[in-house]
Amino acid sequence: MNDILLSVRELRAYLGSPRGVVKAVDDVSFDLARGEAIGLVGESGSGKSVLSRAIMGLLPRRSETTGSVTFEGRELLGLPRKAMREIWGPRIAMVFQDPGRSLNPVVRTGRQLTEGMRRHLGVSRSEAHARAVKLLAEVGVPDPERRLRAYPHELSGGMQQRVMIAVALACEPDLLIADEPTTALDVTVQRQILDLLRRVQSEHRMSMILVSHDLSVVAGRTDRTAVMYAGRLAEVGPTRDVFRQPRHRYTHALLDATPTMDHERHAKFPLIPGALPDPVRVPPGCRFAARCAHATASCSDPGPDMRPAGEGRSVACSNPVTGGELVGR
Amino acid sequence: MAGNGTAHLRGDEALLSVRDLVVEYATKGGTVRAVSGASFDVLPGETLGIVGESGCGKSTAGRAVLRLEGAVGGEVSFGGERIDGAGERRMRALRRDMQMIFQDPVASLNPRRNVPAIVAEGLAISGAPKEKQQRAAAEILTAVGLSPEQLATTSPRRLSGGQAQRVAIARALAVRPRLLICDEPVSALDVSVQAQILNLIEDLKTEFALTVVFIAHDLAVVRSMTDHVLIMYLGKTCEFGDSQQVYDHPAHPYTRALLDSVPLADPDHPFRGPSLDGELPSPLAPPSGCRFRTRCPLAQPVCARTEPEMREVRPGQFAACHFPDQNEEQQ
Amino acid sequence: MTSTGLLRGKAAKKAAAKLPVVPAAKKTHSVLVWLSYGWMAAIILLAVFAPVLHLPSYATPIGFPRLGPSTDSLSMLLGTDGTGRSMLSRLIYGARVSLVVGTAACVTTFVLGSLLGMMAGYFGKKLDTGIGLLTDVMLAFPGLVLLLALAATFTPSITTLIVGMGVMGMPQFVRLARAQTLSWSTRGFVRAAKNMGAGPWRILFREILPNVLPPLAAYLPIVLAHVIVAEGSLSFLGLGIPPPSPSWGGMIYAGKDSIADDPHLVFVPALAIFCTVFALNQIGDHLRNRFDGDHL
Amino acid sequence: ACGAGGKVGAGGAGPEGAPVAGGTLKVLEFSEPRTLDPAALQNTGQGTALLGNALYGTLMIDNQQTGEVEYRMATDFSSTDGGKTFTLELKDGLKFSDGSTLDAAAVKFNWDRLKDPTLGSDSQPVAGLVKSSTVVDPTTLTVTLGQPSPYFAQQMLGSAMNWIASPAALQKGTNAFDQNPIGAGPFTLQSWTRSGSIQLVKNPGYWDAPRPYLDNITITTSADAQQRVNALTTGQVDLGTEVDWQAAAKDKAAGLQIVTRPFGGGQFLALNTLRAPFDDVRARQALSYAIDLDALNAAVYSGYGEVANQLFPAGSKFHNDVALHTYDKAKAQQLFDQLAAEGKPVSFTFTAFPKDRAVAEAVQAQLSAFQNVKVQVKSADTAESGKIFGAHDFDVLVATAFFIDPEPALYSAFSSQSPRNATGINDPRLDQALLAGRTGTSTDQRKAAYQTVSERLAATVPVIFYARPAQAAVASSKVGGVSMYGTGSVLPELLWLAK
Amino acid sequence: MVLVTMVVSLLMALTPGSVAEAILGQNATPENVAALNAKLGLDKPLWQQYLSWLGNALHGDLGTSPLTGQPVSSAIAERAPVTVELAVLSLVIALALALLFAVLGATWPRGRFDRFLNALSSVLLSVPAFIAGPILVYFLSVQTGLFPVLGWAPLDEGLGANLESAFLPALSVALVEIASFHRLLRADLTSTLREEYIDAARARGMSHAYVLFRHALRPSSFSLVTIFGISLGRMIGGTVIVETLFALPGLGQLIVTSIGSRDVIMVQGVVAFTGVVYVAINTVVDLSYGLIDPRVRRAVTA
Ligand SMILES: Nc1ncnc2c1ncn2[C@@H]1O[C@H](COP(=O)(O)OP(=O)(O)OP(=O)(O)O)[C@@H](O)[C@H]1O
Ligand SMILES: Nc1ncnc2c1ncn2[C@@H]1O[C@H](COP(=O)(O)OP(=O)(O)OP(=O)(O)O)[C@@H](O)[C@H]1O
Ligand SMILES: [Mg+2]
Ligand SMILES: [Mg+2]
Repeated sequence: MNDILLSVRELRAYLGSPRGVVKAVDDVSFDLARGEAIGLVGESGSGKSVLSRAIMGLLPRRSETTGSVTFEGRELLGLPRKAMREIWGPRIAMVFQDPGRSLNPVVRTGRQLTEGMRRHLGVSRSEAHARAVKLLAEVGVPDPERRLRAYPHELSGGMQQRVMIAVALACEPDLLIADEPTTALDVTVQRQILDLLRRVQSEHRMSMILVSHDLSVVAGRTDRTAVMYAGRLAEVGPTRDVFRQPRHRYTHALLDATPTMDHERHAKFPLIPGALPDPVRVPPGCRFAARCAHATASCSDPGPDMRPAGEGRSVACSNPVTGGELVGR
Repeated sequence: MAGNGTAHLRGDEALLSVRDLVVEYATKGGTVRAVSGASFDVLPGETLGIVGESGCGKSTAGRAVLRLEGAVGGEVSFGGERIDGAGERRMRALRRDMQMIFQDPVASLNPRRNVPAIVAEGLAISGAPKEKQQRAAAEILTAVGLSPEQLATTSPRRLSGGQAQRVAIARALAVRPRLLICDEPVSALDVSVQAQILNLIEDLKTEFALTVVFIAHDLAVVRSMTDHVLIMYLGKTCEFGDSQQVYDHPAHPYTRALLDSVPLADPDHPFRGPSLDGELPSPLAPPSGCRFRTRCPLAQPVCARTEPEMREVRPGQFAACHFPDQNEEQQ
Repeated sequence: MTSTGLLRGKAAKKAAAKLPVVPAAKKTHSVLVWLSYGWMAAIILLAVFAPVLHLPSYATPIGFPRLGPSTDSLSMLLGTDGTGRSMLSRLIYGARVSLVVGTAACVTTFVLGSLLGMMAGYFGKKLDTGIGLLTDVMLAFPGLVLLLALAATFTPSITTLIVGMGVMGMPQFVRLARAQTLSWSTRGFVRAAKNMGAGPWRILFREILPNVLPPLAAYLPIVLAHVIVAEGSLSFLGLGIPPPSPSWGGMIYAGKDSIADDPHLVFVPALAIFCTVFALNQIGDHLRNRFDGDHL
Repeated sequence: ACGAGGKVGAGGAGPEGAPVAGGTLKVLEFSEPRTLDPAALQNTGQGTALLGNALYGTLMIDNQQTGEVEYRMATDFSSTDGGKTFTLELKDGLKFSDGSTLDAAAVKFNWDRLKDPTLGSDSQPVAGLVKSSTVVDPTTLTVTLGQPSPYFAQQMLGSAMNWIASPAALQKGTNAFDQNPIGAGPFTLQSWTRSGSIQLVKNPGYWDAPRPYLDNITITTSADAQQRVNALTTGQVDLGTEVDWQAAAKDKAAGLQIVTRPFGGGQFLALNTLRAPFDDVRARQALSYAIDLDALNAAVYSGYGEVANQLFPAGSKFHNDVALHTYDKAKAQQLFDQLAAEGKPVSFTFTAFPKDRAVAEAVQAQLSAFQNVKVQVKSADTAESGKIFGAHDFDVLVATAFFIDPEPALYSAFSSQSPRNATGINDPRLDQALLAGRTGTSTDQRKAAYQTVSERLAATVPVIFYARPAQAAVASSKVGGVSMYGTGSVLPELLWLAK
Repeated sequence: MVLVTMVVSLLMALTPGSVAEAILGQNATPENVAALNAKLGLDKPLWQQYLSWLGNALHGDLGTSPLTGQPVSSAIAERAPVTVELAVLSLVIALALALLFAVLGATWPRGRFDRFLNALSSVLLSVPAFIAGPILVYFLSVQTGLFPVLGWAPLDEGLGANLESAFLPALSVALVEIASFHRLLRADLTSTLREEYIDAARARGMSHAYVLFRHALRPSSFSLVTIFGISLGRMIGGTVIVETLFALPGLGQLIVTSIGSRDVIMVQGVVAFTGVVYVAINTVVDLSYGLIDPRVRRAVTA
């Protein structure tokens, strides 16, 4: 199914802030096929949210984007708001990080769930209601009739996130962008939501961008994984390959630093020294160079390009990890 | 599960001992029993982990020990001294021995004061001279890996999460406590920063001869940071024991379910076991008997009637469950 | 499944790559801000140095009443008022009264109101109920009666005006401060301070106060404007500052019947009030941005 | 039907032709009565004269032009013994609006009642002149005065004594009376919303048919000068009383009719002669010299006021040339300095009731140009008048004494025997002249007496007259029959509206 | 409430002058004043007067004004509708305009229009009602004759006439309120528009107006409702200046004239009445928090 749904090319999204221009997303390119799930991982502040919002076209007022985002062959960047409103909902939908904050506390869940349907599908009130009941049942909300009349605060966090997913699914979008959908939730609920997302994604033959800072979340739920660092993609590839054989030094270090169940008691955790570069003044070349043990002069000047590295894989690293170094894992 | 009992307490040598602690909050919907009869103790020099889902009362228990939350019942002893009834004055002195790092590091720093002032607050309250305060603040900031000069004029709002957490640790250590309660010290942080902070806590623990209570919900972190672990559910204790033993052979179905839900960074084995159904019941109306029974795959009628007590299932491992062995068998 | 070759080398595209240009933050208001500082500085300086400015007395007529503004002489610059006194001189001397009354009443309101509100918010329980009752009583109480009583018992003067208006504005601040304190006192750092062994007063003043003050201070320009204007309304009831001392509010009031015939009697002081209010707002916004800017 | 009105003068004219019946007249008054009790109504233009006339009618009036007494409900009120006793004769068959009879007993009841000081009636000093009265028959009442006063008829018709209310209604208590006031006037009360409006309807049983011409009168109240002008000029009301010169000038400019009478006396600054600094005549003179009445007029009335420099206006039969006031800055300063040198500096408080604030401020402004004189302005409420008037607790305040016939206004204001002598002036020659003016039986006698009064006032300066009163009725050109008696008391039964 | 009236009577006692003097006017010699006081029962000690008033007031009898002889309760009943209508009308006007301003401003925040509106509200803030009133009268009545200059047309003269007579006074009061309403609402609205749920609603493809009115407005109206309540309470106490200017038979005029003539009984009655109204308004405001935000509702009902 080599059917490209979304294609992002050299996308740059710069935001104005009191301290200067934040280069939150800087030259990002990737493709997403129909029915495919891609995981977007990276540390906090690496630009995952800005990237998702740039694709949506929901960036803050003082911002500018260049490059291109084509959805089904149609350029989304620069599309007027009016046209975007036809895409938001029935074509692309988004699930936000914190369900508590992305549901309007003063509007009943029923209305929030049905307003999109009524606008985009033009269905009647009662039909929208019926569909909403079905949707809630599908995302595993018990007693949907009652929940539709409830206000968001009357639901638990997990239920809220299920409702948010139902809202996103309401108009049967082709692409679902889930920005850290489980970060605010408990492990047990996170597990449920992740299972749910994967299920609806494959059942509806939807494409999905699953954003998370937790590598483990992405690992079992996506077909491909993109690792992001300081506004750039470090590496893109099939999930299995990226986790089994990380090529980029950053991916490697990140996997290393992730605590595992079999870590020895009271032993030191492997570190990534240093911190993310200041997004206002990003260094030239590879942005990870300053924290990388394997950096060379060429990393900063001219710096690595995104290069294909095997089947469906590309890496932007001058000194990529080779197979033999992966013993520790 | 979720039962009570004190069988797992280890007697007099404990530095901190908590018995049948009950904490309630009056809320709009009624009274929430955030902690209802939990007991635990910490031996000097050890690290005790407290694990559980959000809202199970971990933070509340930690705060109640420090008397930052009025406990409704139970006994708290520190170094052999009963402190649940201690006067305000005695408590102020005791607080210098028991310090807490709060869940949200950024929120626990006053945005309108500068970092050195925040760190020196404890000394300032005890009336130390200005000069000494400054020196001590600088020292301790260096110890947690921050540069005192650079931070001298910085408002906490401009700190990154990791820096804020370091400042919070520095503030707690500035008064040289014996016991440090860390409430989810890394849950707001990125993996790379998380590792730095965890290593720092390990280092400081040795350097300052600390006894640590480590509250977290990240099971992987708890396993490697702690000696003993206490699993909580809806304000009650479920399981207690050596952390590695508990992880390897969970006796309580809840412990098991928790471990099964942890996502693994493995594309082929995303989880260790099956998913746990249902959600945390409302703390306003907890289920009768064993509080976990509504989600427990092993639940029997007896679970709804009788609340299980903590009992030893294996040497040094205690669980509050009517069928701990079945759990084991299933595995 | 995907699209390998599509990701072309960056070098090849580098020359063509168009970088987004984020428009610089609008600075347009900075001119206004400086004008505002200038205006306030001018008003305060003029008010302070009024006696050495060789202005005609604000109490003595210099010409025919209700002459329009003219450029003939400095003292006639803004014309004459209803009794033939120099508007310019009255405006400048009026600034003294208006600013002194305004600031002092604001400060009184602010200090007392915030203090009570913070205590109510922090200590809660009985104290809160008590202070709540007090503010309700004050809100329900006709301020007019209070002012009348004050004016009648002590003869109207700047002090009674300040006390009266200060007390009348208090309930609002009590409420605001209480709400702010309630929200701040559940913050982590308050708990942390408690954990450090800090007593309630220390927490109130060291931890909560610095956070409660800025949002409250943002209301000050509005309150100041209200006070300056209200002082004029009081002239309506004979409670204003006694003549011949001028005040802006009083001047507006005195000229109110001549709006159609001699508009300058009203518009000159009204403009002064407006400029001051506007300037104070701008300055308030500016200061807030400056100190909290990095927080946004 | 227009009198002289100072610089404002007479305005446009009313409609031509004979009166037409019907219509609702909208009237704007200056102030609202406390209650409808005639005792609480003031029979002046500034007061609530129109309302009193409408509800209670008039016993008699004085001719707007000649000043002669004309009888209305009374047929005669004269004295044969030089003003010691008077006999009131009433028309036959006068009926109150509830059908009861208006007889001599009712008149006696009303007049006796007015003497009660606790009623707070403005007319109490006039009513107090009556020592006793006797009902001779249902239409005859004899009245004995405490002191002969040949011109008592002119005095009483300008007071509430001219209004007779039903004794039975009055006895029911204020609240009941206010809801249903019973008089024998041309109109009766329909409704009264306090501070809102008073609705009057034609009294079908009015004795002087076919009057009144109007079906209804609506009275509203506003004390705001500019708003009164606005309401009149926009035609929202048809008739208003005006007490402010500047407002009257604006009305005139808008082409409205201005009806007034040639009043004597006027507004003055009353100087308290009972205490320092104005117990010293030089201080009073200094103040008088210091004040520029034209400037005061310019400040207070925008120059539209009529300055009162003589006690009687040019056309009055009592007119004399004595100047009450001379403006002389140098003399004023000299006196101020002299007094200061003696350790009696002229430093005083101007007690200003709300309506007088502009005057007070203007005086203060003028005096600020002098050395050795200090003025403070203090606001006062009418509720403090007991202390202020009763206990003479003031230095300077604004008061008025204006009249068509100088009796009793001048006596009441300046005689040492009068309880209403605010300034406390006690000058035997002035007293004597005032008494002569009161008891004099011929115009010449009286004119001579008032010449002396003028001279004494100029010499002793208890008050500084600064302007004639603005007591005008202002009406749109549709309103016919605007005429007044007494001190600006408009007669509602004569009013009519052109179609 | 008791406290309020007590303080009022105390303060009134402190002020010089008395109702007797007001009635007597220039006849107010000490003997006459004493005689009248005796007649009116005002010669008793203050606390006795107050207690007997209070006792009657608790039984619903607010007494009778010694000045006008009118029962206080009927005086209030006569005036209150005017003031209430005026207050409500002016607040509705202020609210509508402030809403318009804030919504327009929040649609293009920091834009030219927003800044213009901010400046405008600064202007309004510095224009007191006693100036706004005459200016409005000049343009809307004298020049164009659209509205009456003064006076009050009660409802029984027809709604049209009634609203016409109430409009100008209401507008003059509203102008100042607009400024504070606008400021509050704008601030709250801009912060609400930054909330994630607004983005979430936009991401569902809902139109700007829909998002603004359906999603943003309600959560932004907390401070507004509070201030609204306070303003309403304050206005019920009397819109003195406007009532005087436009000659409206409202409570404000009543209390001012009563204070001016030291009619303590009337003042106490009015104050007690406005106090009760104030408490009622507060209750309604508290209840309306629940309407605005269901999260609060539980607290109210539980
Ligand atoms: N509205 C904004 N204005 C200015 N800078 C912003 C804004 N939003 C985000 N940024 C900056 O853009 C960069 C990328 O932020 P982004 O939110 O995309 O990170 P993220 O990867 O989603 O992090 P997290 O895991 O914390 O959600 C950060 O440096 C952030 O500070
Ligand atoms: N201040 C409070 N008022 C009312 N209820 C509270 C308060 N703080 C906590 N609770 C309730 O008490 C229970 C336990 O809360 P606590 O914060 O101790 O949980 P926790 O285990 O620390 O959760 P988390 O992992 O989210 O930090 C929860 O149900 C919570 O809703
Ligand atoms: Mg994000
Ligand atoms: Mg917690």
